Amino acid sequence: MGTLGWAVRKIGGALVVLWLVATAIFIGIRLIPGDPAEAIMGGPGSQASAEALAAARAEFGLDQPVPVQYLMFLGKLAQLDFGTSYALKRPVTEVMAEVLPKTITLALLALAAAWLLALLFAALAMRANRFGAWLGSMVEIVAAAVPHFWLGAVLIMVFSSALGWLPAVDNGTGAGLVLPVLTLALPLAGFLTQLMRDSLATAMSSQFALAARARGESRLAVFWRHGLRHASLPALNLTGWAFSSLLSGAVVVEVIFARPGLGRSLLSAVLARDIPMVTGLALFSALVYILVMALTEAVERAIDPAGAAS
Amino acid sequence: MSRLSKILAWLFIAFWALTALAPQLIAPGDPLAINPAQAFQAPGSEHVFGTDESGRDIYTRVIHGAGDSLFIGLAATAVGMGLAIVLGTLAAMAPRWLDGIILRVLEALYSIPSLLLALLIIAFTGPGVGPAIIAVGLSTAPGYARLVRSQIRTLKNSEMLEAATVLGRGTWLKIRNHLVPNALKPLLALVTLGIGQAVIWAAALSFLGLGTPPPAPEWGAMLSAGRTYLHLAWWMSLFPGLAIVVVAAGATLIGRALGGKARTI
Amino acid sequence: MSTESHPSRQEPAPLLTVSNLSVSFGADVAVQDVSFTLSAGRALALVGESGSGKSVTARSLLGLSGGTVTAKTLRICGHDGLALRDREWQGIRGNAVSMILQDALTALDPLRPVGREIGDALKVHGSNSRAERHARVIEILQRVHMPDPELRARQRSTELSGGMRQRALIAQALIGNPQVVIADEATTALDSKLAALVLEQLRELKEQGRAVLMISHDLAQVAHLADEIAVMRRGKIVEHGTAARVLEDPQHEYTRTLLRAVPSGIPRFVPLSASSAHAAPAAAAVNAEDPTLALRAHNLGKSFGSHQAVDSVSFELPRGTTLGIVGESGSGKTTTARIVLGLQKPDSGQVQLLGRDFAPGKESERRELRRAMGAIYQNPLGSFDPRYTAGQLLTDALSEGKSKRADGGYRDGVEQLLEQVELDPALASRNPRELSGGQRQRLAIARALAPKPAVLVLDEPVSALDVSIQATVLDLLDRIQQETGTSYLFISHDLSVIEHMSDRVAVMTRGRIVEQADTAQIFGDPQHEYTKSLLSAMPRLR
Amino acid sequence: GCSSTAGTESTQDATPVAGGTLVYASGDAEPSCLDPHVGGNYPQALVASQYLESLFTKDSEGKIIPWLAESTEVSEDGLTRTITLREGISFTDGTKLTAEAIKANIEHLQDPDTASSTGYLAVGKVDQIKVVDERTAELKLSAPDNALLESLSMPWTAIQSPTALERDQATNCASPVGTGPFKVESWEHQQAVNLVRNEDYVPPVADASRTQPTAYLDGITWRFIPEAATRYAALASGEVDVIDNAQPDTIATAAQGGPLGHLDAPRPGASNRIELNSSKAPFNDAKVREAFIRSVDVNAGITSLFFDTAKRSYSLLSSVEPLGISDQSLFTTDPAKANSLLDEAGWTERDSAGYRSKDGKRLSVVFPVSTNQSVPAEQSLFEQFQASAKAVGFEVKIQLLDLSSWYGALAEHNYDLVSAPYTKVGPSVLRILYHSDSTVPAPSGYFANNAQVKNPALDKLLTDAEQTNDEAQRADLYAQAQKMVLEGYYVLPLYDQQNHFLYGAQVKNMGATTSVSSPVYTDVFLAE
Ligand SMILES: Nc1ncnc2c1ncn2[C@@H]1O[C@H](COP(=O)(O)OP(=O)(O)OP(=O)(O)O)[C@@H](O)[C@H]1O
Ligand SMILES: Nc1ncnc2c1ncn2[C@@H]1O[C@H](COP(=O)(O)OP(=O)(O)OP(=O)(O)O)[C@@H](O)[C@H]1O
Ligand SMILES: [Mg+2]
Ligand SMILES: [Mg+2]
Repeated sequence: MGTLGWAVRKIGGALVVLWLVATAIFIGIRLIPGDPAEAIMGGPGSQASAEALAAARAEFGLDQPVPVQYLMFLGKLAQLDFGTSYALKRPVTEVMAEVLPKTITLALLALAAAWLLALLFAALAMRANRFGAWLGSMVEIVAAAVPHFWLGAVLIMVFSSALGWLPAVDNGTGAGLVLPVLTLALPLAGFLTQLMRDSLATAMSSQFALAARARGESRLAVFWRHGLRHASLPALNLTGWAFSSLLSGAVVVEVIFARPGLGRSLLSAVLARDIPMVTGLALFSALVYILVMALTEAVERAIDPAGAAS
Repeated sequence: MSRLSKILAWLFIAFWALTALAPQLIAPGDPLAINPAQAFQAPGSEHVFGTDESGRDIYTRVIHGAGDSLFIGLAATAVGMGLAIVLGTLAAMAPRWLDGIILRVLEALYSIPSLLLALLIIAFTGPGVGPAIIAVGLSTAPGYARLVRSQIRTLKNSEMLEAATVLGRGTWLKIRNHLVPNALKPLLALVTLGIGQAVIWAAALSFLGLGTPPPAPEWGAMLSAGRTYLHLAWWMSLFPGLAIVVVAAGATLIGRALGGKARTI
Repeated sequence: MSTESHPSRQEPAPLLTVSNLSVSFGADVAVQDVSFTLSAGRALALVGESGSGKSVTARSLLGLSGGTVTAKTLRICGHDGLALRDREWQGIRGNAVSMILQDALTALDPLRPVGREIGDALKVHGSNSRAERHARVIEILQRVHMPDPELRARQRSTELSGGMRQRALIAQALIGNPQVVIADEATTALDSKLAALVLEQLRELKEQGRAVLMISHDLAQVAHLADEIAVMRRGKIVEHGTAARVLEDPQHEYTRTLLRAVPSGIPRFVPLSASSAHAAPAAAAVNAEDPTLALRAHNLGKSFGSHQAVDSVSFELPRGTTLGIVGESGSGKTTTARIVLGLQKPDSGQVQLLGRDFAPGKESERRELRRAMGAIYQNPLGSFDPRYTAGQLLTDALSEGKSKRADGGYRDGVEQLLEQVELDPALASRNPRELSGGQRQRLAIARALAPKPAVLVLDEPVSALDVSIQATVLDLLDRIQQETGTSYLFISHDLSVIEHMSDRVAVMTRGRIVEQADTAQIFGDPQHEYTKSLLSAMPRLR
Repeated sequence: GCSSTAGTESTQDATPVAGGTLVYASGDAEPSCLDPHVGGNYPQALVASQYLESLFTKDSEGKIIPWLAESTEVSEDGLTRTITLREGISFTDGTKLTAEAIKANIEHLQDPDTASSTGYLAVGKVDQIKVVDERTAELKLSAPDNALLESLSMPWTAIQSPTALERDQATNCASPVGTGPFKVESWEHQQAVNLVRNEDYVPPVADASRTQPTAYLDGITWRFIPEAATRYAALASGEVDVIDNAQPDTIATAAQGGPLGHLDAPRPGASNRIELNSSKAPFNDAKVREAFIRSVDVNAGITSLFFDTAKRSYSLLSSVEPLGISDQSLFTTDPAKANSLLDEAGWTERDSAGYRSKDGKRLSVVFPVSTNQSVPAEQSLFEQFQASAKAVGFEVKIQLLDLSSWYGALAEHNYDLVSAPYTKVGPSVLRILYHSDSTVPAPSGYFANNAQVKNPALDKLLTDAEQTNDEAQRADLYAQAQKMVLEGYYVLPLYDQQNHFLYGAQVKNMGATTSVSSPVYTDVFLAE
């Protein structure tokens, strides 16, 4: 399959997925009991004025038959027009332009940190004795089982309040990123290590590793040239999932560490029933996910063009 | 799975089952009984896990909270798994076009991160235990469904099934004797792994104030209350947090022992 | 040590001196008191059944045994192997002594370009530049007759055919210009034409003045290359001598067993293994007079996309006889078998079983007929439900899927089947994973026999087994045919096996049968060019 | 506008040094508009007090004094209020402060497009504004309003540049322009509002003790950190200088010594209280209301949850309101009495869960709680009420809701108990909260009379109290009104509306607040 064909198929698939998400949201809005205009404006509690309701009706074409409404809805989305957040009173795209980079930065840093930690841990586990290996696998499993919201609080307690080493909130120096990134990265690192260790062990005891040793390579060289590559594949394969779980975790982490971002925006949008905002954020996170998936797939294709590992 | 770890696994399951079903056997107190005079007691001989801001015994609450927390986790996994088995089997057995459609739908579900999907659903349904279960269930379904699908597809094309064909087995016999039992085992492992994660996500929703309402002793909700007093009463956060970790890690261990991999959740 | 200088032919200095080498893994002693010497320009073959310690011996010579090594002497190109530290070993490996690993499929990293894998050996030992390394890689690939080396160097091992991989492995072992080359089962997985090519390359090495340590379980493979042969069994060398002496006048009983197990040139129904109970040919047991054909395939055709995998294949299989299908890898043998079994819908053609239409057709219509045809695969494990024990598998087969309770009413039937394939009934409670390769294949045969089929389709049934085990399985198949009159459609890439087992032989290449005749005719007087080329590559003991 | 009011431990030490940016961490939700005219809630007042000033303010004795206004007088009939402005004051956009500004601001508040609620009610009686000359404006009232100056002292009616008000609402929300010691420089949404010193600030009331007329601080970074523990951790580690919505336990820690300073500034207006919806069963029966109030043990909860940082209130009004009366005897906990009251009221049966019931209907009350408005300690207090009310047979269903759903529940009358804060300067808040007019939803949908008190006699008392010119009579009328509400058991007072700030040792001169107890930072400086 050529790269161009692959890209075309990916883009087509992505559009279909986005369309499905949008459709689901459209149906969701219709399913909320009561006046859909009011629902869009945040439900009865929003105390939307009559004018605001009329504006929403016009904007979403609520006086039109449902198929027309649907087409209007899709048409707007296609033009990247997500409307105005009634809660923030700002265009949704503007808010997203603000929060998306922040969350993506956080998630990417956490992803990188998790990878590093996992590699380090997997490499250490290689050298460990039986007890060490057992202990290592316990640590991984426990790490993967720790909820973000708990870990974040504990890290703040220890490193910010008690020791005073790291800031609990961002002060613009980047030091404020350390704790949130760790909070997101540790559980993920636990997951990744579990995966990596298996494949690392398999790779290091494989015939090709023996072959590499037979041609005079040191154990460390074999680890770098072969072990890592094989260990990273299953983890890479999971990167799309990992990224998505990081976006989930970001909701909690952004709340705890008072960071602006997609997760916190979505949470407050959900709390305020801010449907335009919710729609925009959901579609954008789907888009981000699709991009990340395509990216990891591209990397996988580079590492393993023949799909030997799958 | 070694004998010892098998026994440990069963003990673990039995303990939590007992805790969930008959908490008063392990913690005879009333998890809702307040006693303001006893508020913020540190763990000690009287209150092993300490007390919370209303003087409620945290040990009692953690034990009595198991029912709620585990129920949500189990119910969410059941929802996710049920959906996944239907969709995954359908996709695996269906003609290519239908398989394609189901895969797209799954991808659409998958493309929104779990907690965001849960939030999205709650945006439409409002908060509560029911929506939390559906939300967590739905958000885990696509991962399971893909696995079910690939599992059944692999089995469908396996030499094992070919051998059964050559031996003259009919479709029904092949499904009953080989397809279903062989697909089920890894799923069981996965479900076990998944329950741990579902418990965590459900707790996260409670933590965000979108799950179980107070004063029910659900772990996520307890943590949510405890974090306010992190500087005063660390034990309020520690023990419910530990309960979640123990359940999730235990589920992972059992799942792995059953042959599961830590993926697709 | 310069490798460009040609050591004198007259007084070959020993490059390898091993005496009293023992390797143990914990309490298990894998190699015990092995001694030999090997000089430049000579080839020593280590021969023996699976697990006899050949690979472990070889790996010890590189300091990679993985176990505890003790020896009186272990000299490798002038180095004392017992005193070397890991870093010093690294300086020798690939440089003074190199090894072609046993399994070509897995001995190259599937994630890295083959050229890089080969070049790494240079990187370790010299400070060649990238370009220089690349040039050397291409040069060495040309030397091992790799087609289109520039392209292949860029590809990963999964994109290479089995023969190409084997050549890449040889290139990797040669690029460091080693004095000693160890080839561990370098030809086993290859069809005869490729195997001949590889043997030719090993011969070249020997002629260049290197020492070659060749490892195989097949005496026929080594017969024409080795100067000396050492026969190993259970970690010990049981016989050691010049090639001619060992092959012609074997002293040890085990050597004789091994020799007899090579099927080429042994007439039909003559047992290959000593343990086989059945005696000489009851030759005419074949009821050739039976007018109905067991199996008839007419004009089968199947293409995958634009690739014609099977093309107008027709054959007939009389009752009680064996039709052998032989051909190189990818020639369409398996596809033909699958069409015959009704597992793959052909594009054209029909299959008749016992005179009745079998394929193509509706599965429900042929279900009745299915009992008359069984199948045996190369890897039986994949065809067993992993949850079933051996006994349950057989019960399932006997009860037609209605029961898997091993202690139910089918108990006697199960025992009979196990007896029929010469398996200990005690094995019934084992999971097939806990059985050896030969035992698994016997179990597969037992299962196939449960419905008392008229035809068995056997696709490479012994290719995964080493010669001695292969011999016992082939003997079993012979015996069953004689006792039950079952017809065999026997597929293999191994000419000697086909020769021994078949009444008639069909030779396939590129999806077509190019020649079809009685076995004697094919092997004695081949007509088609392709057949001739196949036969000329066939290693022969006798 | 300002003078030190309730600051308990304000630090009047050291010589002020200019410079430095103070980091303020707010636990409130980030306002969607920085102009407190729009909507009008307390978080807006907190931040707006830094860049906007009002016509009047309150002195340390709680007396209303002119601020941007220089003087004011009211006509004999109470229907014309004349306000004269000070000279030499300009808005930060350069516009001069003139009488036009008063007209523009009050009209802005009254414009439905502004969607003001708090400020809108405060100037509800102003019919017309007449600009007499550059510095003088005349407000024509529809009825006498002796609370008008109190109303005009609040940040929600603060004076903004008329030029700036002409911009569209979104722009004005992002950068309101006032006369305050700071001005809005930028707003990084979800993160911080950046305030910088107004270099041309002219203090309306000169203070001789100051070394410079402008603020000492270069600016304030106004951050939003909703997590209480994180906020406190940030303060403790010195990342932020001041936090609001401090948790009771951390306040107690600070009060016991240690480096942190504490500013307790209870809000004026209503006390923090639970209102009982008297418009429907079961609380349409005064006996049931009393039974509920007698059943819950408020004091024990306050002691344990608030660590002595909150004092029990038995009044409808804040302790800073001089006209508030309280009656402890009405609110003593007495489960026995509660039980007998319920028996009398006919809730005699008990169902399997132990709750009382009548005609098969359970004695069940719904209590929507806004998580934005009730701090965790208060939520815990409510949980304790739930537990102690259960003992006498009440089932209290607490619903933790976000603000929007909470408003929704109220709008749909889907509540029996509710705790809704209301801040307003002066006792006239009583009219807003208990006049029957307030049971009718405003155009915005909100009604302030959550107890649903509909009593013509009370209505008359409240109207008269607002129109009299006689201070003594005013006090008497308000006392009668309060008594009426208290004795009707419509309300369970808890404590003052808590307004606690903690600040690091480096923060000096904290203490000055506006009339609604929001701190101002004109005098505050950061010690090295
Ligand atoms: N790393 C190891 N750890 C433990 N046992 C080992 C190890 N490597 C080999 N053995 C054991 O040593 C014995 C000899 O193995 P070896 O691989 O040398 O056999 P072989 O003669 O090469 O067989 P084959 O023909 O199947 O390659 C076997 O019983 C094997 O199980
Ligand atoms: N399902 C399939 N889809 C596409 N191509 C196939 C498929 N099955 C077989 N082929 C191709 O058809 C050709 C014949 O394959 P087949 O497996 O019959 O060869 P074979 O003679 O059995 O080879 P071997 O000795 O390696 O088993 C090969 O080129 C193979 O790649
Ligand atoms: Mg070997
Ligand atoms: Mg084949």
